[in-house]
Amino acid sequence: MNDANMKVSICGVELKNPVITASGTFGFGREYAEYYDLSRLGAICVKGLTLNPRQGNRPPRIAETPAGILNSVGLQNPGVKHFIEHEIPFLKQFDTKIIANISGNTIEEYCRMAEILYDSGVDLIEMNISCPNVKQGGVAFGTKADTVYHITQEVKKYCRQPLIVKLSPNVTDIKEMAKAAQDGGADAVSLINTLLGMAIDIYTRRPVLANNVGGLSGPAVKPIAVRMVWEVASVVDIPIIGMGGIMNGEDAIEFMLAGATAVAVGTANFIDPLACVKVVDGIRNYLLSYDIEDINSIIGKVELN
Amino acid sequence: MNDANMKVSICGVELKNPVITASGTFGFGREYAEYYDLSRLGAICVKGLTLNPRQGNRPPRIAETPAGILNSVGLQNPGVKHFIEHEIPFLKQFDTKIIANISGNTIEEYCRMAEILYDSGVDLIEMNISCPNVKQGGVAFGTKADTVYHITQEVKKYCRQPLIVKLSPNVTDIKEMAKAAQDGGADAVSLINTLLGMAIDIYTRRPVLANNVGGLSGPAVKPIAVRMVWEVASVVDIPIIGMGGIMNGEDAIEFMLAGATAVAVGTANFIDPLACVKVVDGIRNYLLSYDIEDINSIIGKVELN
Amino acid sequence: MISIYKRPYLCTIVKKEETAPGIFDMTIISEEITRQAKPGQFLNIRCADTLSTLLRRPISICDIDKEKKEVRFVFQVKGEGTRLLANRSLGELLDVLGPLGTSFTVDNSFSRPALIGGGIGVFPLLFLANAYRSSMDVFLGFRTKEMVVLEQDFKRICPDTVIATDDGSYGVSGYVTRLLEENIKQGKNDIVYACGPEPMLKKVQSMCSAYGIPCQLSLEQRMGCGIGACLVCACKIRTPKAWEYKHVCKDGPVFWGNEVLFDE
Amino acid sequence: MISIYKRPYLCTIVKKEETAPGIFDMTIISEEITRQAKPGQFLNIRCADTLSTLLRRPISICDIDKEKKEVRFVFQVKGEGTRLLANRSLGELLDVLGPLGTSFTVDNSFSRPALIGGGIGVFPLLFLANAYRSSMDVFLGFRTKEMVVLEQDFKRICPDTVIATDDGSYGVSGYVTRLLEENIKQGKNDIVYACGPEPMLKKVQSMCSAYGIPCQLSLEQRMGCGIGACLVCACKIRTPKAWEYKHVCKDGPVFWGNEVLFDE
Ligand SMILES: Cc1cc2nc3c(=O)[nH]c(=O)nc-3n(C[C@H](O)[C@H](O)[C@H](O)COP(=O)(O)OP(=O)(O)OC[C@H]3O[C@@H](n4cnc5c(N)ncnc54)[C@H](O)[C@@H]3O)c2cc1C
Ligand SMILES: Cc1cc2nc3c(=O)[nH]c(=O)nc-3n(C[C@H](O)[C@H](O)[C@H](O)COP(=O)(O)OP(=O)(O)OC[C@H]3O[C@@H](n4cnc5c(N)ncnc54)[C@H](O)[C@@H]3O)c2cc1C
Ligand SMILES: Cc1cc2nc3c(=O)[nH]c(=O)nc-3n(C[C@H](O)[C@H](O)[C@H](O)COP(=O)(O)O)c2cc1C
Ligand SMILES: Cc1cc2nc3c(=O)[nH]c(=O)nc-3n(C[C@H](O)[C@H](O)[C@H](O)COP(=O)(O)O)c2cc1C
Ligand code: FES
Ligand code: FES
Repeated sequence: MNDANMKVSICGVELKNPVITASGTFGFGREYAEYYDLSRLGAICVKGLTLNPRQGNRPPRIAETPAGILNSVGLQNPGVKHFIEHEIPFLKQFDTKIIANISGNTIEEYCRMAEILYDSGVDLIEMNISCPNVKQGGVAFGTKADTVYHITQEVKKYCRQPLIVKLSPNVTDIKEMAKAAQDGGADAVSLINTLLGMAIDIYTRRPVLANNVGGLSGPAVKPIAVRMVWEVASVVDIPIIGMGGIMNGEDAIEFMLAGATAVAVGTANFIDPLACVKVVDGIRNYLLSYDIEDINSIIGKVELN
Repeated sequence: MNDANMKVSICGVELKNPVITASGTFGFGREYAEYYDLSRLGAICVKGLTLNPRQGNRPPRIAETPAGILNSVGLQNPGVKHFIEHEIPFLKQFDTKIIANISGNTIEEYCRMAEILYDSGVDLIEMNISCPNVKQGGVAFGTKADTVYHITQEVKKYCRQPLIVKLSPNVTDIKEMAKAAQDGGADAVSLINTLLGMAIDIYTRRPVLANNVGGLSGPAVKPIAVRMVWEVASVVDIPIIGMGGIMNGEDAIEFMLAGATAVAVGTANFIDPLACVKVVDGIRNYLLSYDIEDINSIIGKVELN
Repeated sequence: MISIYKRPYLCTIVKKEETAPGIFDMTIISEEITRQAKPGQFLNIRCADTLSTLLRRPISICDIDKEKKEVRFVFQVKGEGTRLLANRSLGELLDVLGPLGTSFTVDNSFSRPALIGGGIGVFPLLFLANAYRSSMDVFLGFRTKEMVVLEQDFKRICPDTVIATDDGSYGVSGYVTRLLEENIKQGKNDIVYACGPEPMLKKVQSMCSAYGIPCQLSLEQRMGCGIGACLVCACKIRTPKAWEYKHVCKDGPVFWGNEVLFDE
Repeated sequence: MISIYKRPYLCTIVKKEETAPGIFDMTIISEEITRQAKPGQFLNIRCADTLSTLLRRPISICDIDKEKKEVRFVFQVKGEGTRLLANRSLGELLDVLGPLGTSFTVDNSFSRPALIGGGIGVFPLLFLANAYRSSMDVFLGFRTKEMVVLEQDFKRICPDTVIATDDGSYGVSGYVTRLLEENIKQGKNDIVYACGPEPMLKKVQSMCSAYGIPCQLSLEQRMGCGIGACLVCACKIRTPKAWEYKHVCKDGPVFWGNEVLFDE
């Protein structure tokens, strides 16, 4: 076999390959554009946006943990309007899809942002209802099924683009949240956001993060993320974007077998700025060596024991 | 300083040091007794017991994940009566405390086991309401606050020994579960049990575990466990036994600063059979090098930023 | 109570050679292990001090030299753990737990044992062959010619060692079990020792049972502790009425053929 | 659009020496890095290919040799990452991202710069000292005598380099900031470059502001990506009205003293 079809479709938006940058780990793409042609990506999901600019939390904002990191950036960003004016034109140079990741303190804020993004040219909107690093709202939206349903339904009204709901893993039953998102009208779900964690410096006796707690990501969380993707795949019909600890093509395939239509790569970008394109290449290699003509044929194809 | 006080007390039961073996990782102590004198341990928490013998799940029962492992033993054990007859006499040779870890499919089973253990000579009972590896009951008991309250209240009626409730981390709000346990009459809580996870072999396209999913433990989960211990410490007055990824004395201190009165060491035993005693030594070294006379003086003493 | 405790040993690596593609032949020094080891037992090796491979890896003892205090083992690079092990350098210290598990029953009253191994299953048989003073039959199966290892080692002990390759590129063509069958059909052997992939073990088990010859099988299973405490390495062992889960690391890896129950 | 992309370089380690207890002086080969590097910039180094230390570690460029294509850096073993880096062997390939960040402003129209460094902060100053043709003052502070490093390197460039130790066991006793103060009180320097622990930087900042001398400070912060994308390495930078979070890895590590806002 010479080549395999890598195209996947997320609610009508075709991605040239299933690899997306995970929100908050890729800025607005500018830095990584110095390392490779961003057109090689399936889509770019940008840093989490809020209605108004935010400074984020005090530093230190990162702690290293076994096979993972904790972060407490706290959504530092220049606001959605600045994004539209200054970042979208830059991103539009590349032949890839743009996903705006939005966060709010109130449902109204989310709706307002969806409205503002209406004519912005972004291809998809990812609604982050699961950021553990902001005090008001934030994670709370993502941990109760009725709230997930309600916010999805409201925000959907203002969306021109397909709406992806990003789920929090800090819940008893992720299936319920995914179903609520689907019932509320979500076009896709993405998971997982970070798990709430803490690291204490035993010499200073203080938490390493100025914010005391932060979100855990990286390889450490992969088994939890794969399990959740698999669980969600069993209860929803909408596409799933899987993420959490993906470091290479094999990891991406694991998520796709579990039921993800596309995958996002986050923490890996910090270790290797070329991580995303290496994941693309790794997926292709897997397909070629197993004579799989179309990547879509493996989605959700894990065979249970 | 020449020595430091390492004694801690869990609801009136004095442990010579805060290090306990995590249930299910230490069998009934026989194997590790070939590696060191079990009297060096604060307490031995034995393999999870059920009313009747159980064969457990099909193998493979273990998968390695980044900085962690997934297990799906499924509570293989000879039953509580066999334990009392054949294992307690062995354990009683050692100058340490014995903790019986019990699991059931129904509240009645838990109560029956507490009754059977009444005169058994075990020092503490740990009620596992959080094992993700059994189909009926199991994790379900540990994920709803009212059920936690109810089962604790019932089982407590039959307990002669102090009752430790072992909490599941697979919940939205661990504080609620801990409060429910305390309100139900628990004398202590222990956390965390394993996080539900999955690993897929992308070459066979099957889950690595015959049981498809399993419980994640080891260093990978430590930041989550520390965060949960810290959260629980802020809402309950009863002692906390902290665990999840403890590999050395430093890790143990981290849990104690977060609020744990004692700690349990699980997965580390597999990597180094001497892990528990090394944790004891590591704790002592820390105390000595920082001139801390009494370990109790550091419990919960993390200073927030 | 026990006065001398077991412990993991830190053993210097003194030999390392890639004897076939991805197959490494390694020797470490350990007086304690050579003193205790019996054929069929295994080591549980911490391949590297890293979180990437948390667990130890079970590897059979391939041979020992009591005088030189040398413990030899041979392993195939399969995943990350064995890859890291293969990268270790001479002179480095390897963290080894063992010898662990049950051993093959070495009984010189058997008139002619047959040893049959497939792939990585041939490695522990060398130690067993060395333990027998009697004459014996040795059947070793490999995938293809370039994967053949330890041939000379076995031939020194048993000159008639027969090598088979699945693809016929070396020695006899086909599965080794066929060779064993011819032998036991003719009543040549009164005990069979087998180590290798499960299909091979099943075949040996059923053949030996058909011809009424005792056999010992060395099983494999994913392990946690390696010493019998965590109960993850379960295998089905017959009981008078049905079966129960025993554990490969402590009750095994060597079991009598008639005890073992394979899943379909 | 950009045609030549940046990438992490795999650089051979050609020198490694422990020049003080726990302080390693390492040299790697990289034509690309020597070509691009400016004083004050740093490298983001993958200390080892392991999950135990997932993140890269920021380490300043201490010096470069364009002809030999050598990049030198000096680091103190602090935790697991630097421990693993110190364990790397000559001839091995190191995965290095860089040069990263802003650099010190080298302007030979300054009549006499002062360079002041404390502890691990002295390392990047060597590259800076090398970049100046003018005469200068160099003040280096160390905890104690045995931690003094790079003395000869600095003295080759600036013979009057003054060493101070906190405990007085070598050179001048006390903090280096006192030495700098005497100097600038006398109007000797027209620019100050500082790198070291935060209390030292604060002191330099307030002194320079008091005496109306421009200064550049090299900041430190825990990093994720090292290239400006993850926004974790925040530091407070003054704006006309208040302040905003800029990022040490991209907007820094070198900032003008009057821009930087330290927390109390
Ligand atoms: C008693 C016993 C003796 C063995 N003797 C030898 C020997 O002499 N030479 C040799 O080459 N191999 C031997 N094996 C197999 C060897 O243990 C595995 O090939 C090795 O563990 C693979 O590790 P890895 O990190 O390279 O592979 P990975 O697939 O990355 O390992 C992932 C996990 O699965 C486990 N695992 C994978 N394959 C096996 C397997 N076949 N058996 C048990 N666990 C496995 C690993 O230990 C690890 O925990 C033996 C296995 C057992 C149980
Ligand atoms: C721009 C810059 C330049 C530096 N230059 C040098 C140098 O030339 N020589 C030198 O010895 N050190 C230098 N440091 C400090 C060096 O980065 C840390 O000592 C190192 O990261 C510690 O890693 P570790 O794994 O040994 O320690 P650990 O404490 O185990 O590290 C845990 C985590 O915290 C981070 N961390 C810990 N201390 C620091 C610190 N002081 N600054 C930033 N991150 C930290 C680590 O990078 C890692 O992510 C520099 C730091 C920065 C920001
Ligand atoms: C530094 C950092 C910042 C993040 N910021 C955001 C964000 O703004 N919005 C969001 O939805 N997720 C954010 N995330 C979560 C990631 O998008 C992703 O869900 C998570 O990191 C798991 O993937 P990974 O393990 O590949 O990193 C952030 C993660 C990190 C590490
Ligand atoms: C193989 C294995 C078996 C376990 N069996 C039990 C059990 O029977 N009862 C129980 O309460 N917890 C059980 N656990 C959970 C541990 O007691 C502990 O809560 C968890 O492993 C986290 O600690 P660790 O990271 O130190 O291993 C088991 C864990 C492992 C790894
Ligand atoms: S590996 Fe732990 S019991 Fe066998
Ligand atoms: S480290 Fe990522 S922005 Fe500075």
